[in-house]
Amino acid sequence: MPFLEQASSVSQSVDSVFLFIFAVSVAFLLAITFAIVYFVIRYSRSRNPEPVDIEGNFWLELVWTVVPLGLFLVMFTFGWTNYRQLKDPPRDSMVVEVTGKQWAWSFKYPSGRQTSELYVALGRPVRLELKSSDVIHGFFIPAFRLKLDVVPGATGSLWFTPLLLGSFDIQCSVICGVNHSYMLSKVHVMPEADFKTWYFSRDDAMRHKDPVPAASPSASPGPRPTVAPDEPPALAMLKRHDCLECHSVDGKTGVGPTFKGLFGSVQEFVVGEATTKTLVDETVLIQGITDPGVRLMKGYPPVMPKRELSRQELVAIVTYLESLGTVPKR
Amino acid sequence: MHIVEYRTLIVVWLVLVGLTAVLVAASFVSPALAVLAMLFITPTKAGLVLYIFMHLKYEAPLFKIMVLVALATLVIFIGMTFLDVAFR
Amino acid sequence: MSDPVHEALDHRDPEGARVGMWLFLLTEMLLFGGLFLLYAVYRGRYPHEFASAGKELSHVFGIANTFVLLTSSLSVACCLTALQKGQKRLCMTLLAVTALLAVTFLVNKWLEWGAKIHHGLYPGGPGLIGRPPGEVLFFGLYYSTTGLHGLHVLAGLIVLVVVLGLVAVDRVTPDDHVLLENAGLYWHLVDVVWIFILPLFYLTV
Amino acid sequence: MSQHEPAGADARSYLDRQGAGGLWSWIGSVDHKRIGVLYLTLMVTMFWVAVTIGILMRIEQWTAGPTIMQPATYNGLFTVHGVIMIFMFVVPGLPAVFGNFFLPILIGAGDVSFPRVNLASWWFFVTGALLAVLSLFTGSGAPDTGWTFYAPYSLRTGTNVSLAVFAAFVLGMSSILTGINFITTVHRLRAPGMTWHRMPLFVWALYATGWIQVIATPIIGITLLLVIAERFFGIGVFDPAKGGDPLLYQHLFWIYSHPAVYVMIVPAMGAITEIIPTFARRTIFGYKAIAYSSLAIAAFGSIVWAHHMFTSGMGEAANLVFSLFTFIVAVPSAIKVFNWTATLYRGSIELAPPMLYALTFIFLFSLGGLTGVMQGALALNVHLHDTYFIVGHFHYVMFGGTGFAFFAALLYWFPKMFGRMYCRATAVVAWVPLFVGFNLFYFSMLVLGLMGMPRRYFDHLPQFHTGHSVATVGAFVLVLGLAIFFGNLVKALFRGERAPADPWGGRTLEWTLSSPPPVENFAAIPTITGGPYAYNPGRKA
Repeated sequence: MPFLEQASSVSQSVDSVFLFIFAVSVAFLLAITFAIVYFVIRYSRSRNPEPVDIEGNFWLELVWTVVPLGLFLVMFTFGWTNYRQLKDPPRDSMVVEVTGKQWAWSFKYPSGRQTSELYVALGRPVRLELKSSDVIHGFFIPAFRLKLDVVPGATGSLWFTPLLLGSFDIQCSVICGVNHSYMLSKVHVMPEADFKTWYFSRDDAMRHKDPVPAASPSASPGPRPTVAPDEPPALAMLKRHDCLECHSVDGKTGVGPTFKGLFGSVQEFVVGEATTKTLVDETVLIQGITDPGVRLMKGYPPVMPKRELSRQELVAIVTYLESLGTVPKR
Repeated sequence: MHIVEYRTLIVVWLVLVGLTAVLVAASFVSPALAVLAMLFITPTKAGLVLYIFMHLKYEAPLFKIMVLVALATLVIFIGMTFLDVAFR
Repeated sequence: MSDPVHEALDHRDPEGARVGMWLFLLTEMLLFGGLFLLYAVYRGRYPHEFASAGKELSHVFGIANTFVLLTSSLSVACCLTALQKGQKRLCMTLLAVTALLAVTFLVNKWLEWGAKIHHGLYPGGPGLIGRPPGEVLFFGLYYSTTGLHGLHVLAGLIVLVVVLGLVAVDRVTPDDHVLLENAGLYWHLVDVVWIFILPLFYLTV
Repeated sequence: MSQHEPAGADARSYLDRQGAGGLWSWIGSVDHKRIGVLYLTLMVTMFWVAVTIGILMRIEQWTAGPTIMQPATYNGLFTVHGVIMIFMFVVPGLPAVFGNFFLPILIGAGDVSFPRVNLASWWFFVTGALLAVLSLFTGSGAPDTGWTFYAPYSLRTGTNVSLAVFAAFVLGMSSILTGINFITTVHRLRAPGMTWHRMPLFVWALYATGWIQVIATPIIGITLLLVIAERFFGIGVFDPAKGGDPLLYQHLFWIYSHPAVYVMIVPAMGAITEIIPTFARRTIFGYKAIAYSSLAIAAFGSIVWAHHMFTSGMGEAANLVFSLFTFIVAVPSAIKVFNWTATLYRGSIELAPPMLYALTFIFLFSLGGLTGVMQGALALNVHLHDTYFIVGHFHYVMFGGTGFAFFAALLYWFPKMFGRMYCRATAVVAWVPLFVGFNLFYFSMLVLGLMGMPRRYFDHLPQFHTGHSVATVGAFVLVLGLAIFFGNLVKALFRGERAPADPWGGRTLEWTLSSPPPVENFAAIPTITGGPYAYNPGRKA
């Protein structure tokens, strides 16, 4: 594949199919283009004023039916056999549960540890079990040539063996809402020893630190918020439920309204067809989280997904929002 | 223009009502019988309506081919969907 | 319409008109075919839930409505025969009977849906909360399929009444009866669809 | 072919004032030619709306991060761009415009079988177009699901999906009515002597297309109705929260939408098949192979739909079978490409504008087809699916294919339709930016896709930046070409020279009529005595 490293065991199977079909295609396209250009010049009206009617040629037509058919069947077989390899994970694979939700990935390891980026050991097969908690997402690691849709209500399975050290992009490939293009993550491939150290460390600082220097030039440009280690518990909840993907706590406008000064302010809401002014209190906030379709703040797109939060979480969040103070109205 | 006699139509109607009775009766006897009845009696009933009531029997072959093409396509659509659903 | 040259074509070719009508009916079959596809898949996935939910539908309504539609099919088939034989009054009576049977069907359907809705058995309704997914789907499909079929009955009823009027004013005659024929074809198709609905929903085992 | 003089030189042209004249004599006309022109007008308008949206998206991708809009706007734009381009330009493009105008003429008929249904179908089209545009500005924002409306996102989003889906449903009805009309017309209204094997190949293509429209469109009809029912009543059939299966939505959607791709491309191939023999001055190579390959594409094209779902987690049996069929359906398309090329052999070729665009079609369509073949291979599909490679591929097929065929057909038949000749040099000048811009634009997309750029992304990672910039430059060059192309035709409508009856030396029936054709088409229905592309009078019929 041009401009893209072969970072996993899968990459090669995919790329060999690509190269084969690509070669055949280029040959075909060149032949057709050459024939067309040659005929147009050779049999131009000035050179060849008297055309010859040829209605067809059975054998020629048979040949150019059967030969492509044969080539296509070879391509099909090649594609199928290499595809089958992607579906049989080795028994000793490490199983990681992947959950996609609007708009973030989370990874859960056998030890119960959870991360927002994927950490794997070089040369060690990994099997991913993919689930979605809302709509369809697509789990895509271009450098690994891996992709599978993550369908709610079903569990998908992928496996690979990482072959290159470094960090590689993970992207969502199925449109899943307003921040679809920011549903990004990374897979970090570490030497086995480093991975073990990371995996068995109970150190929180280690967990958030990137254990390998970024080998790939790409960095996630998304508006992923960073939160200090001594964050209040409610802020951690907002982060965990991905609220801060769209809302800010510092007054910046995002996809949704900022939380700063929201509590206690009077805002314009669209309810059905009508627009009303409402005081944002506990009831309004809780309904806004649990059933966002009912009341839409004016000037913002109707993209907020429903969130299932416990009563305690809701109360904690509302209290926290109240503590954010008031700011000037929009 | 072919005229279908009242007699024919009434006989077909009687058969349709009779087949419905059998179908309903079968569904009360046993599940297996009910499925069997559904698989055979229902298409027969639909066929009778198409063939006699809707005059397909008296139309040119084109009409029969058209209906066949559409129904075959529907069967293929359903069948090929099961390639996924049944082996997922 | 501004152009008699082109409009005249509509009436020149009764066989062509029937070809067009049949093609339209094929699209209707495939429209319902999509629903039957969904039915087949979900019944395969949730056989027990479909069976238990199917028991809650009223056999009496289903079978009665089958009888109503089969009879209406007979009457509309007969009214074409009547017109072809030049029995205009009989043809009109039979058309009126067919229309009445269509109304009967719709009233039955109304009562049946009403009873179900009264018990909270509708999508999102209180009677379906907490039920297993298969039963919810069964009712979802039941309402979509019979609802769409009901709309077709309503459309057919309107067509029948219009054709009745056209027969009355001699716009549809023994020599030029393709409109009646096509209206009949449409009505029969409504019947054919119901023939499949009966065992799939009311007699599910 | 009957060789009578250009008929009706003194007869009233279909463009002349009719009845009371005015707008009503157009929007209430049941004349297939006027309906064809009505379709052309509306479709070109919608095309430009969608082109404008496309350019806005390219400007947005000029830099990473927000450039001129926010993500919600961008998601609305690519959805509406898709809906308009697919349902209002490429699907009805050739059948509704050139099919309506030329199908009856090509088979020697006075009109289609059901002229009033034909007009109704145009009105459905207008209604659908209005509803689609309305869905942008009403409710709570433009639909943001992509033109595929995949469940369950389309069920959950608060945007105006219901109205957009209903618009697509109405456009589907328009398409069905056109299909019914064309099939009936071909069966019932062929002129005496016009046997199946004497029909021009464009007619064969329209006939095959008609069947796809009739058989496949109702499936999307019911699917879209169910999405609406799901959004209003929550019936659950596609909603995983209620036990429904979102993949069934995809099946039903593609059962229509894959064959719809052939609704888009088969008539385009048909038009190309008309143009090439005319400018090569010889009969088509392999008439029957081309005719039957249209039917084969229609049939096989209907059973490959799930190749849009190879990465959806579908069952492996389906992956195997659908991949196999996908490769088989590529064969009839390949046959057509070989036949067109062979038709040039020993011809007497004039590289007039329509021919130039037609030959460009072969190149771009082949490239599009070959990139499609790559996706048919399962292993490779895993990497390519849902990336810019797909976007590039279908723009090569739909725009490079259908779009360029539409342009070629427009250049070919414009003098016949409007009785005016455009500037041939300008048409060639327009070709340069069109061809260069097109390849700059969409080839960049292919490369971006190989690099792993996912589609429907508001923002892009830094490694994709160069590719996006090149694509944006290409897009601007392409639009320049489009402006020259359409400007030339609009100018010709008012200032063009009078066109003769047969400016290209065509041999099919439309060239026996005056330009523009008379209201009744033929003074007397012709009797056909030979095949459609007879350049050598001595050869057997």
